[in-house]
Amino acid sequence: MSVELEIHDSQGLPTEEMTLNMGPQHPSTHGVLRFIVKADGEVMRRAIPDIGYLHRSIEKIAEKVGWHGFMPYTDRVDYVAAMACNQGWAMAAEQLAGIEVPRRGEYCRVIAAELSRICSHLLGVGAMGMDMGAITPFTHALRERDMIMDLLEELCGARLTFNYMRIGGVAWDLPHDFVEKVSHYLDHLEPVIEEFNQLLGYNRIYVKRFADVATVDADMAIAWGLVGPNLRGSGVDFDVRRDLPYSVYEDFDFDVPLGSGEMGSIGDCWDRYIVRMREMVESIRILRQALAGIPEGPVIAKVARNFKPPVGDVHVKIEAPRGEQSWYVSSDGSEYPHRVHIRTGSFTAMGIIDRLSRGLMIADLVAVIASMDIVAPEVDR
Amino acid sequence: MSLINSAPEMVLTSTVDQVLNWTRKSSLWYMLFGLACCAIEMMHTGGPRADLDRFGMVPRATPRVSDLMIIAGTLTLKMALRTKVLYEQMPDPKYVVSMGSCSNCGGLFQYAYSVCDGVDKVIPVDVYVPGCPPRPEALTEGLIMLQKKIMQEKWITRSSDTPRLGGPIGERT
Amino acid sequence: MQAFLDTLLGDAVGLERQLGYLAGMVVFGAVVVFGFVLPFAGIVTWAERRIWARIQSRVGPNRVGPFGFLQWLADGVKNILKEDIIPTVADRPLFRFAPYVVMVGFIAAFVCIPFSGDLIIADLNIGILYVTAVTSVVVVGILMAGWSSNNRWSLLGGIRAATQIISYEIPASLAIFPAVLLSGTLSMQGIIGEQGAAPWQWHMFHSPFTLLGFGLFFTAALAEGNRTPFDLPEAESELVAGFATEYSGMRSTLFFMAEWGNLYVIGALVTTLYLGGWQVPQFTYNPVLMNLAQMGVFLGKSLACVFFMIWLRATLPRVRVDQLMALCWKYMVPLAMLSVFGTATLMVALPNGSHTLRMATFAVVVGVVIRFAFKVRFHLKRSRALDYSSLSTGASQGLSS
Amino acid sequence: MDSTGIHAALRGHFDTAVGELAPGPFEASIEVDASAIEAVCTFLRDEKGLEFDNLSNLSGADYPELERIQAVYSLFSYKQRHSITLRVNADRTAPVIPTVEAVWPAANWLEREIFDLLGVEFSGHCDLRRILLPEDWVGYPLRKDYEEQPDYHGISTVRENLLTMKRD
Repeated sequence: MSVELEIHDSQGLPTEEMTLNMGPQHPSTHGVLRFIVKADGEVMRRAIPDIGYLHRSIEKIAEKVGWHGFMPYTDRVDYVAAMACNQGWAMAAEQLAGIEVPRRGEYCRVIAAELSRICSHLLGVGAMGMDMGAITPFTHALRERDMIMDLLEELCGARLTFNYMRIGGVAWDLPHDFVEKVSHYLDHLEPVIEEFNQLLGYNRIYVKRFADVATVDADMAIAWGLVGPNLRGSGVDFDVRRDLPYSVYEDFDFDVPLGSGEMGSIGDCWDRYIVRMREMVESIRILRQALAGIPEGPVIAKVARNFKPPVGDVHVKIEAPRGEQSWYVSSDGSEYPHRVHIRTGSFTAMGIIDRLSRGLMIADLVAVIASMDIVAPEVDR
Repeated sequence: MSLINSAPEMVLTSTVDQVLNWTRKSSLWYMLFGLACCAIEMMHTGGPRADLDRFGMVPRATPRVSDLMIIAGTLTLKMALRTKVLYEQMPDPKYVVSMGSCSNCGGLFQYAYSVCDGVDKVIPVDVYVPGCPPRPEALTEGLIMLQKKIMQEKWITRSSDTPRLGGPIGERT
Repeated sequence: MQAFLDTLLGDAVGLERQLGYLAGMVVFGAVVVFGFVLPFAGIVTWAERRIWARIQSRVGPNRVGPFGFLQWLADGVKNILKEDIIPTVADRPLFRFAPYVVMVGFIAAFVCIPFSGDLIIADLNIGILYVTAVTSVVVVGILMAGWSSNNRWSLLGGIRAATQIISYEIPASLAIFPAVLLSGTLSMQGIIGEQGAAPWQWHMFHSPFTLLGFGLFFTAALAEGNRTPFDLPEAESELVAGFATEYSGMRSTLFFMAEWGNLYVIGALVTTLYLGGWQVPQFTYNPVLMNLAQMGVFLGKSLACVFFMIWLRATLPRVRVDQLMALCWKYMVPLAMLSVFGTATLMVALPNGSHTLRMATFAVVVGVVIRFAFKVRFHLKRSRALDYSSLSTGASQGLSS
Repeated sequence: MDSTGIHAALRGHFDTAVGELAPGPFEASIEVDASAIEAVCTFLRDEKGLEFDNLSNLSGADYPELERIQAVYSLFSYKQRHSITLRVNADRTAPVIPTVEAVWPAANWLEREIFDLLGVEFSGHCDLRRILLPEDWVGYPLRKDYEEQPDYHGISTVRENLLTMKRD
């Protein structure tokens, strides 16, 4: 942690290093993240992340509230895409107890999770624009998100923290007309995504800001444990939904968009942006298939109210919007989990920022944070 | 400032008070203080559908020019100390809206070891907005309530309450 | 102005006449500053918020006064009455003084900004030079603010502002030259007088070189006014609020006013130099009517520029600091040189100008604008075709209406 | 490669430092001696056919009745698309496990998290500080016998029962 105090510029003149404190309340730190930036003028020497300003001890609470009772807390693990966390917890408990979820329940989960993914990516790319100084894409993203939230609200009664899934299935079946409404919305969304790309993604200034910035190559991304869109932005062809299929994702036909270095080099910020945009399109494809193929039947399996899974532990991986969430759940056979650990996408993405930030400009740090789509509660839990 | 709460109550002075309150109420600039889940709903409240800008409320990045701090989300102990500093950096008159159960009382997380249950343990609060997270409509209503509260304030005329600058508004009954 | 005062003063001579001039200018100056400049800066913030809101599919301020028009008044009064915090670690004299320096730099520019054929506080014969000179004072104020706040974000903002404004002075000044060359004078009224009322008589369409000069001047002026995409000194997402981070109450209001008021200065300069200023066809010989018409035209053109800047701000992301410098030194300065020398060469080759060239340039610009308008119309139509409220027919219908 | 193959390869190379293969509901796990974990991980990463290039999760759990703290390494290979779980037990009173930071840089933060919440010291770690909790926090919250401090910098962490609180 020792950083030399006196540094020399190219002419050998001594310059003083400037320590900037960015956050925890800074407009672009997406919640409460803090960076201690060691800068030489506009150029950063390091940006040391300091996290934990939103550490809400969710993992400890899990040990107190029981298996069913933990579900609302999973919403708060990643409030931008709560459905994925719901699903992770439900799947972990189901695998421990060996519960088979009814197929309609799985379809409901997929529909909810994919809507949630679109919702999350919209906020992510909107925030990318806002951090670059373009505010309009952000409000347009909020407009679209509001509509998805309406749909999800009809589904489960909450706009943000859904608490929709249960161990063994989902809480409620799809409401009346839901399928039509979602397909109507998807029709609306497809051109909007295109518009987003025109307004933001292929905007020349935006490309200049994002291309060739903070390039992460494939090996580095894997070694540092980047996941999800960040990993795919580096060109690693891996998607948990396709490669380690869970739920009913095997039934669907979808592509995994990869970063191709279209505007700069593979794995730069722009690649991470465009992967998210294209993932939304793929989510729309999955949603259309799921809506068309949803079977009849019950949505939830019979699970004891006094749920006590056998002793053991599981690792469950799901593809959350911010990348693979790895749930480690250990049961000691009682009605309370023994240990829950959630390794989230943002956590590892945050870990790499110190490494990436060296030699970038201060304005680029904002771009890196935005392009990694870091959400504070997922880092801190 | 000896002017504050010193003048007798007459038509002129109360009108001045009314005008001052009106300007404060119509231009509540809130600080971007999103902490957790409620931050997203706060953004949505500032977004296209609820649009706080209608009431003249715009987000500000620095506490120095903001009048209102919307505590949106869970306040952890680590953050609580910072919150106090930020609150002290705001110039008077300043108001605090506690948004969501977590900042009202700890909410879902009151039994967590690292969460400060209730932002009023750290700074005074004017309006509490319940909900987990509150919908944009709820936040808007809370802010309208704050506006009503501001309209009742007395600045120049003598007031039986404690002087405005003497104590935070949250402590008045 | 002088001619206008002459009619008022009648046959006074000597000292009385000079005093009359002075009084007239002071009165008019005060009217301009308090009746136009300061409210205008406020009203632009209201307009910007309304326009932004529309672009962002929101509503914008609409609770105070008609269409929320009094928003700027509420903001202003509230800010002036707010507590004025000076950080204990700040350099107090500099910290207090900085906003006034910025304000002086911005208000002093109005001395030379015309409103109509007769209404100008003082038509200096070095007009445009004077404006460029006094607007640079703003840099000093910003640097003072950034330095004295004793906050690293402020310092970064201040230094960014200084580098940016000083660098962009060069392409901006160079891009003024074509208009000055064509007019043969530095006086603002003189420059406008050389242009005509019809669009193709404007300096902007004189030749492709002046068109280039217009574009460069506008861009450089944006950068000098710290406007998006060059709003790095107060980049909200990077530097919190840049050089104004530590300012509260009235002092921050002064910064705000200078920034938004500067929009008008930019618009007025662009209008004067390239967009034909207050030129209207001679439709009447009544000087009052004529002046009013000229004022309307000038304000209209300037406000169109202001609208364009607001539009840009709502649309574009901002550039990075090294890209900003590269844009200035690698592209804009050489292009500005080209514009100056091109115009000069053309003036030597065709002393009376070429009507064909003018019309061709005009046609090209009109063509580009029409094409752009079609594109915008296409997007507008498509965005309207999808009805926002018909989407969720269920529980949330009350919300989306 | 399936878990038995991985286990066989490890056994062949490390002998008794590697425990038996325990089948699990999701993936099989292998118990590894704390002292050997870094060598095992390096072997798993570098050996042809294994190539575990990713540490996908590092969790820890407290077992007070067994007097131990267990670190659970979940490894994944993007090249081979297989996974394995390693378990390392440490003494509960003074848990020390060698760091695997040199093997996968991702371990840096994951180990800091375990240190912060469970108090496991990862020997050789370059920057072993608290990560989620403040530097001056007392105790390791995810241990089963953790007791909260009554206040933190003057902010009380004791909460009244809101239901029985009287209005005044």
